[in-house]
Amino acid sequence: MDYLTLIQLLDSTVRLATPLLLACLAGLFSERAGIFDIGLEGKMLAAAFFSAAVASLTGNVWIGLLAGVGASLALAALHGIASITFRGNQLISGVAINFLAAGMTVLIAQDWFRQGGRTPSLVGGARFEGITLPGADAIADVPLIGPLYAELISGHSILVYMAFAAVPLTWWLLYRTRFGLRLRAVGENPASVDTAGISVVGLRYAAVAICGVLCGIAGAYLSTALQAGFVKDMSAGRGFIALAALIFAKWRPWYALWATLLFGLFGALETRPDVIEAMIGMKVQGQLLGALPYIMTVVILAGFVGKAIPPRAGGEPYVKER
Amino acid sequence: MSDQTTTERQATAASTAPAIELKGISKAFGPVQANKDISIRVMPGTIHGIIGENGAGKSTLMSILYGFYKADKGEVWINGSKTAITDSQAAIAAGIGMVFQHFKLVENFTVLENIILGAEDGRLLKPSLAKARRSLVELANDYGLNVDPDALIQDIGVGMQQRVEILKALYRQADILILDEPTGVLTPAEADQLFRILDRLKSEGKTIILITHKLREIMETTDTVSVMRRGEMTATVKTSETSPAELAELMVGRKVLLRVDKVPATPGDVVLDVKGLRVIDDKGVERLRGIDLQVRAGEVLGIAGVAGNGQSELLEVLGGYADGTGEVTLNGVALDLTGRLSDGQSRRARGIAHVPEDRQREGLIMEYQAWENTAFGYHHDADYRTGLLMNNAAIREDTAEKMERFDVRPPNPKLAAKNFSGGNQQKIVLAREIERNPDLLLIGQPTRGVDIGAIEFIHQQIVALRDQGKAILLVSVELEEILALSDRIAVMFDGQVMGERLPDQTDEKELGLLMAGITDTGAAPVAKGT
Amino acid sequence: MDVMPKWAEVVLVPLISLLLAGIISALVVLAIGEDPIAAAKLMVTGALGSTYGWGYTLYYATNFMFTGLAVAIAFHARLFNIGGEGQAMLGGLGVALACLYVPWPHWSLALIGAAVMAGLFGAIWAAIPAWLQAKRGSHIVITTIMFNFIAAALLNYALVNMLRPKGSMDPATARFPEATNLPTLHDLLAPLGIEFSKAAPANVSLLVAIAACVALWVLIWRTRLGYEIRAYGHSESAAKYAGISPVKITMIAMIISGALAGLMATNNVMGEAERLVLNSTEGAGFIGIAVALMGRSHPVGVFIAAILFGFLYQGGAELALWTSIPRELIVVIQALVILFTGALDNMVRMPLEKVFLALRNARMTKTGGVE
Amino acid sequence: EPALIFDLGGKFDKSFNEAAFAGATRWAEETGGTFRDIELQSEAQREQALRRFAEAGANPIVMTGFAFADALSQVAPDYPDTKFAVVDVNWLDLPNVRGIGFAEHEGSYLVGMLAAQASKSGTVSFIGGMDIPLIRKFACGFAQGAVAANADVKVIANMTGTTPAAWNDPVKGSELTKAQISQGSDVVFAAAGGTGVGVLQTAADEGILSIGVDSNQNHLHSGKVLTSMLKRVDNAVFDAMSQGTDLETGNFTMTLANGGVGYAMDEHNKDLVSADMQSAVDAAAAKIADGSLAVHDYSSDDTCPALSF
Ligand SMILES: Nc1ncnc2c1ncn2[C@@H]1O[C@H](COP(=O)(O)OP(=O)(O)OP(=O)(O)O)[C@@H](O)[C@H]1O
Ligand SMILES: Nc1ncnc2c1ncn2[C@@H]1O[C@H](COP(=O)(O)OP(=O)(O)OP(=O)(O)O)[C@@H](O)[C@H]1O
Ligand SMILES: [Mg+2]
Ligand SMILES: [Mg+2]
Repeated sequence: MDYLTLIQLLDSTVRLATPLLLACLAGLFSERAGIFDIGLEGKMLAAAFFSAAVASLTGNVWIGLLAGVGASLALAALHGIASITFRGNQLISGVAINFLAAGMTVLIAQDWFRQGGRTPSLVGGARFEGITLPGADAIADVPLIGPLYAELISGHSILVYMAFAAVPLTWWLLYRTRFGLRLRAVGENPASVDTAGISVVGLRYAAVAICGVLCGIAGAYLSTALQAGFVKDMSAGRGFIALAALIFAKWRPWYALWATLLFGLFGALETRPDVIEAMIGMKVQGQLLGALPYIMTVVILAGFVGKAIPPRAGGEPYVKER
Repeated sequence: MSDQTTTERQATAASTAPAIELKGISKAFGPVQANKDISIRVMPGTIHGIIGENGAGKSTLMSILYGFYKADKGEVWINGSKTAITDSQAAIAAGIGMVFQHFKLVENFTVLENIILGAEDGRLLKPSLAKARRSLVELANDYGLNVDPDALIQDIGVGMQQRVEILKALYRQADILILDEPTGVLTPAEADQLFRILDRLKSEGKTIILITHKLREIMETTDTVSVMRRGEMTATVKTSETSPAELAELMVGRKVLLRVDKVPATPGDVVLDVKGLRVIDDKGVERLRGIDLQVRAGEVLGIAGVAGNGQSELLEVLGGYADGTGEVTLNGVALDLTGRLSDGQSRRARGIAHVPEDRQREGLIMEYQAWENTAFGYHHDADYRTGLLMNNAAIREDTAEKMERFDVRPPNPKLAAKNFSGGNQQKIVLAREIERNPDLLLIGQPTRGVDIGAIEFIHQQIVALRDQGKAILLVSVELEEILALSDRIAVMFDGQVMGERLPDQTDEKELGLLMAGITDTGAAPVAKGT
Repeated sequence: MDVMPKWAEVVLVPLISLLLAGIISALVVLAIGEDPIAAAKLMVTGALGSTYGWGYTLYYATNFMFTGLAVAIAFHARLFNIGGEGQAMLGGLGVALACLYVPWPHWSLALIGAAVMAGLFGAIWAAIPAWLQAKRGSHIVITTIMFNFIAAALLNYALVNMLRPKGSMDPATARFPEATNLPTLHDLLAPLGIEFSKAAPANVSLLVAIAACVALWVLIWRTRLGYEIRAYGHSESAAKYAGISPVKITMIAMIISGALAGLMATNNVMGEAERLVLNSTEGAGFIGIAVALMGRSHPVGVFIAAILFGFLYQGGAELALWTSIPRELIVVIQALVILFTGALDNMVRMPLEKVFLALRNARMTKTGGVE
Repeated sequence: EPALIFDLGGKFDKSFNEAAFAGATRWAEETGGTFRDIELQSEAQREQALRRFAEAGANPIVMTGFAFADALSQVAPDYPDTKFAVVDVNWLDLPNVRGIGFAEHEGSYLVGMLAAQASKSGTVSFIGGMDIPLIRKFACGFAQGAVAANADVKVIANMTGTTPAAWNDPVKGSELTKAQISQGSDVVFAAAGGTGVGVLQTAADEGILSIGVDSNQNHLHSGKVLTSMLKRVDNAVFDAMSQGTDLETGNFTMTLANGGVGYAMDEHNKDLVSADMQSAVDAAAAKIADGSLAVHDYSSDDTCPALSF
């Protein structure tokens, strides 16, 4: 594999990892606060639709992004009402949200655009374009660093940089601020937070809301940055992969980065059977190639990752009086 | 009432106002009336005890005072002014601190993090942590409350955890400290230290409310004491004007025998013979470092020791759910310590019954009904099964009988275990383990958190079993209990047996030294076999 | 002590929740410019108004019973098996191999043979994640998700490269021989003099599914194994104390779970399609999660929830057939049903409990009794 | 009243279901007639929809997709008075069924030639949706055409996935396109339903040429879509509906010769296809039509001379 191929692979890795990373961090906030969320997929999908739809209607992608985040927040609020206020089953609520998003996006898309559940293609300002970082063009021809900087680091959309910046930010928020301390505590032992006189409900809603915002950005990234419009079911299971990455990452921000990058790399490799063939020296069956990322995940999980201990209060509603 | 009158009142009544006055507190949990119209006054600078049977409503009342539960009716007055305790934040602001029966600590946080949680200064943690670290040093100096600020809660013992809870309250500058069954998990030494701290706090003018099942603690430390029964406050008396017997009677509603009556043991053959038993835990730490002991038929061998010195592992390995090495025989036949036959079911088949230390985590399935718990571990026994099925009818019948005999209240086999109070939960476990007619009974902490009426009953059962000729291995951190029940006492320290004593030839002081690893000769303990 | 009488808990709460889901669904229908009452009528008559409708409703319900039970038994051991989809796919492969390569003399024998293969294949597909969980600590939620994808690739390979008849465009096996075709409810009920639609696909595997419900009920609530599974699910530490092996329970629960998911193939592959197609499971494995959750992991609850989902599928098909309402509406209605009956049930329960408590207190003060 | 049943991909799959819908709509507009239609949700509904429409008196009943072959062979004999037309199936032998197959390999061959000619890098590529024989048939025809136009051409082929989700994953389509570009491809042919939306978009963004499928997709990115491989499902449906209850039954194959497949030329791509290119392709088309040039059909023996899967 030559250097440029490697750069291309990593470039693809970054793009594929970005929505996973955002969704994974979203899940991290929610689950660290004790609210399990298998509705990442649905929130992402709803955000993908609403951001593309509103961007297409207004011609402004930033308004689209806001709409996407808003839609995701609305579903997050629903999850909050079900699992925090009414102490419902968090898994059921998540499943329902996934179905709701899958159905509603197409229903509304059909109602608004009559294009079979798609939005019109986004053009110009209705889309996030890649950003060329300063000096990228200038050093593009410098060996080694040139391609690295110009191809791999530069040229992504603003949302990618936001996603990567979200990692240290999440870490800082969780481990260096009062809010983070309380948020982690409420996922481990909500009674400790309650007896300290802090609202368990308030904290959990805050966490769920952050989750909504991040899922919203992830969805908007899919439809307005990676793509130029919404196609039904376009989240294509990424919410579940993000969830897997979250467990893989043992609910930690930096690990989440590595886990999603790994999944991104698997996805990128899948698009380059020639590289895999060159590496292992034989032709890989198409179907095996498709299954490879999943097989690799299982192997890594079984071989190298120890037991992942979820937040202790995760999944259980906080009930103090019956 | 206007602000002005409040302050006026405060000013005039300052010298005489009670630190806490509860007026007509009522609280129902669904259909259960946990507190009925309760009123109580506690004067500043005193230690006020509250006693009562399991489920009497003590914790509920205190949780209301601390703002954890909301009362249905009633008023709270602090230092002479009516205070709305809307939540714990309000209680903390009013100078109240509470150490709950079940600690409210975050297991994977450090001590320091737990202490500042909810009482941080500003949005960033760094300054808060630094400040807490400084005041922790002060508090440690002032009260002798030493803890490692950077240790994780899950890595420190319950005694330490309790210190953290107390430090939490003091860090928040509590003037009123509520302690709910603080000594249930402490060793005698730790308890003594706790009471010294309480005295110290009292001398500083702080007010303390102490809930406990131990009458001795009430008599030794409190100034006044209230008795609760079935959600009501039945009496409040000056401690100096009452006696343990009277308190016990007030609490249970009948006369209670405060001493264990027993005849001398007549030990028979060796039932359990342990030689060189070693256990290494998941983290690779050697928890048992070569244990030798014997238990004979018809005797109680009491294992004394500070919690965490290997007693739990001893019970676990004998009970069949930890692996060990060494030589253990039961009635002369070797026990499998690691292989296929080293599980709990094989142990039961061999005639070893086990009342575990933690009834809620191990002894019971809290969601299971009483009858299902009665079969727990014995569900493969012939009389509890029909083929592959469970013989539910037989188990239920058997359970009803056992509940009757052990006075489990309510005697309803279909009630889930979690709906029984601690004492009654313990009776369910005991009934199950004793009634299967074992050769050897392993018992850990038989009366932890159990009220006095139930303690009396449980002790009687243990003695009766001994008199039937069973071998009993008793583990307890309550020296009093060990002394009262044992025919021989072995003291464990750091995974080893420090020595054996006879109960009538020793006392708490000598045992206490052994528990600290100090032998007769005064020399530090030498590790055996290393 | 329960505040509400049992009938209120098991009948009233779900009914009111369902009603709420219905009302919101009606609003959605209204919003897309259709008549909700007509739509509801169409769904009910379409799904329940004829033996034909019932035949389809029950056919779908059969699928969901199997996958719902699969998720439920795993839940009892506190294992979240998201892999029903993949296990059902493998079950299909098992059925196809059994039907295509064994010359069965009679459908009854074929059903037994195919069921064994389906269960076996599904069980194997669940056993690997179970083993990885028990021995290596690999989180079962991730591994079962991964195994869904791997199963899809495997099935694709088997159909495209191996089992597809030469020259056929369709990535599907050949039709199974006549002798393996299962009798439909029409065939089964005709001898009893009951007229049942000939066209509907509900077949004898419905009885297998019902038998599985009963068997699972017995297993969970009556057998010693079920007792151990539940005990382990409630408390691992207590299970260890009682000598219940976590490894054993994890393996057994997942094997039963996988086998049940695999058994679904007797309905959709053997009973309906009578050949194995690429997309035979159609997400039934995921619906199974909703069914198990709504049914509170109790076989009776799973049975009822499966029928409810069968009704939604068949009613939705009728709706799509005779109106221009997009099929996604059905997905939305499903979501609302899951949401209200499954996740927001406390919204209904809490006020109801208050009502019952008030009634009870009123009664108590009247009679002056102390409980 | 005729009825139209779409395959699981749904009415608006940007692919052949949508083409079928377009044909039916055209028929309705031109004749003022009405038709019923249904989008299937599950496999079991194939037979159900067929029977329900047949019982309700719909005639003819048109359906799209090879997956109907099995259900139709069960249902058709039960309704001898109803006529059925099925797209992508032409091997059933039933008196009341009109089977319409397409020679996708021929159309793909032509766009393959165009691709190889338009390519400056000498590398062209193919992106399929789900890995099934039909899609391999497209890929194989494409590769043969490319090789025919330029013997040194390099053809890259990728499939999006193995589940139905592969038809609706434009993000992955986009990544596959970028991966192919990095391997040198400068013309990409997508036969991948909704995934193709991502392929065409990315090709346009990255400044390479793309080729649409089934319907004429040249307009999607005017001046950036080289051409589209046409599969006139719309015509097939239009014809079937026009013939009404007198539908001519039997098996038919829509080929280059009878205008069933082809490539699209319009104002959007006229600057992209030079006269030379077009004449070369048209010459090949004529030869294929008269039988002097045979394009290998992958589905005939599951092999492809120009590409390995
Ligand atoms: N959170 C709760 N929800 C519902 N009911 C409760 C709750 N806590 C306590 N109760 C009920 O209130 C009664 C009083 O319980 P409480 O915990 O106050 O007893 P206690 O006196 O502290 O007992 P113990 O000595 O065992 O600690 C109990 O019998 C129980 O039925
Ligand atoms: N959250 C709760 N919901 C319902 N009942 C509760 C709850 N908390 C406590 N109870 C009930 O209150 C009673 C006493 O509870 P509590 O936990 O105070 O005492 P306990 O069980 O004796 O505890 P311990 O054994 O630790 O002393 C029991 O009947 C218990 O079931
Ligand atoms: Mg208490
Ligand atoms: Mg207690």
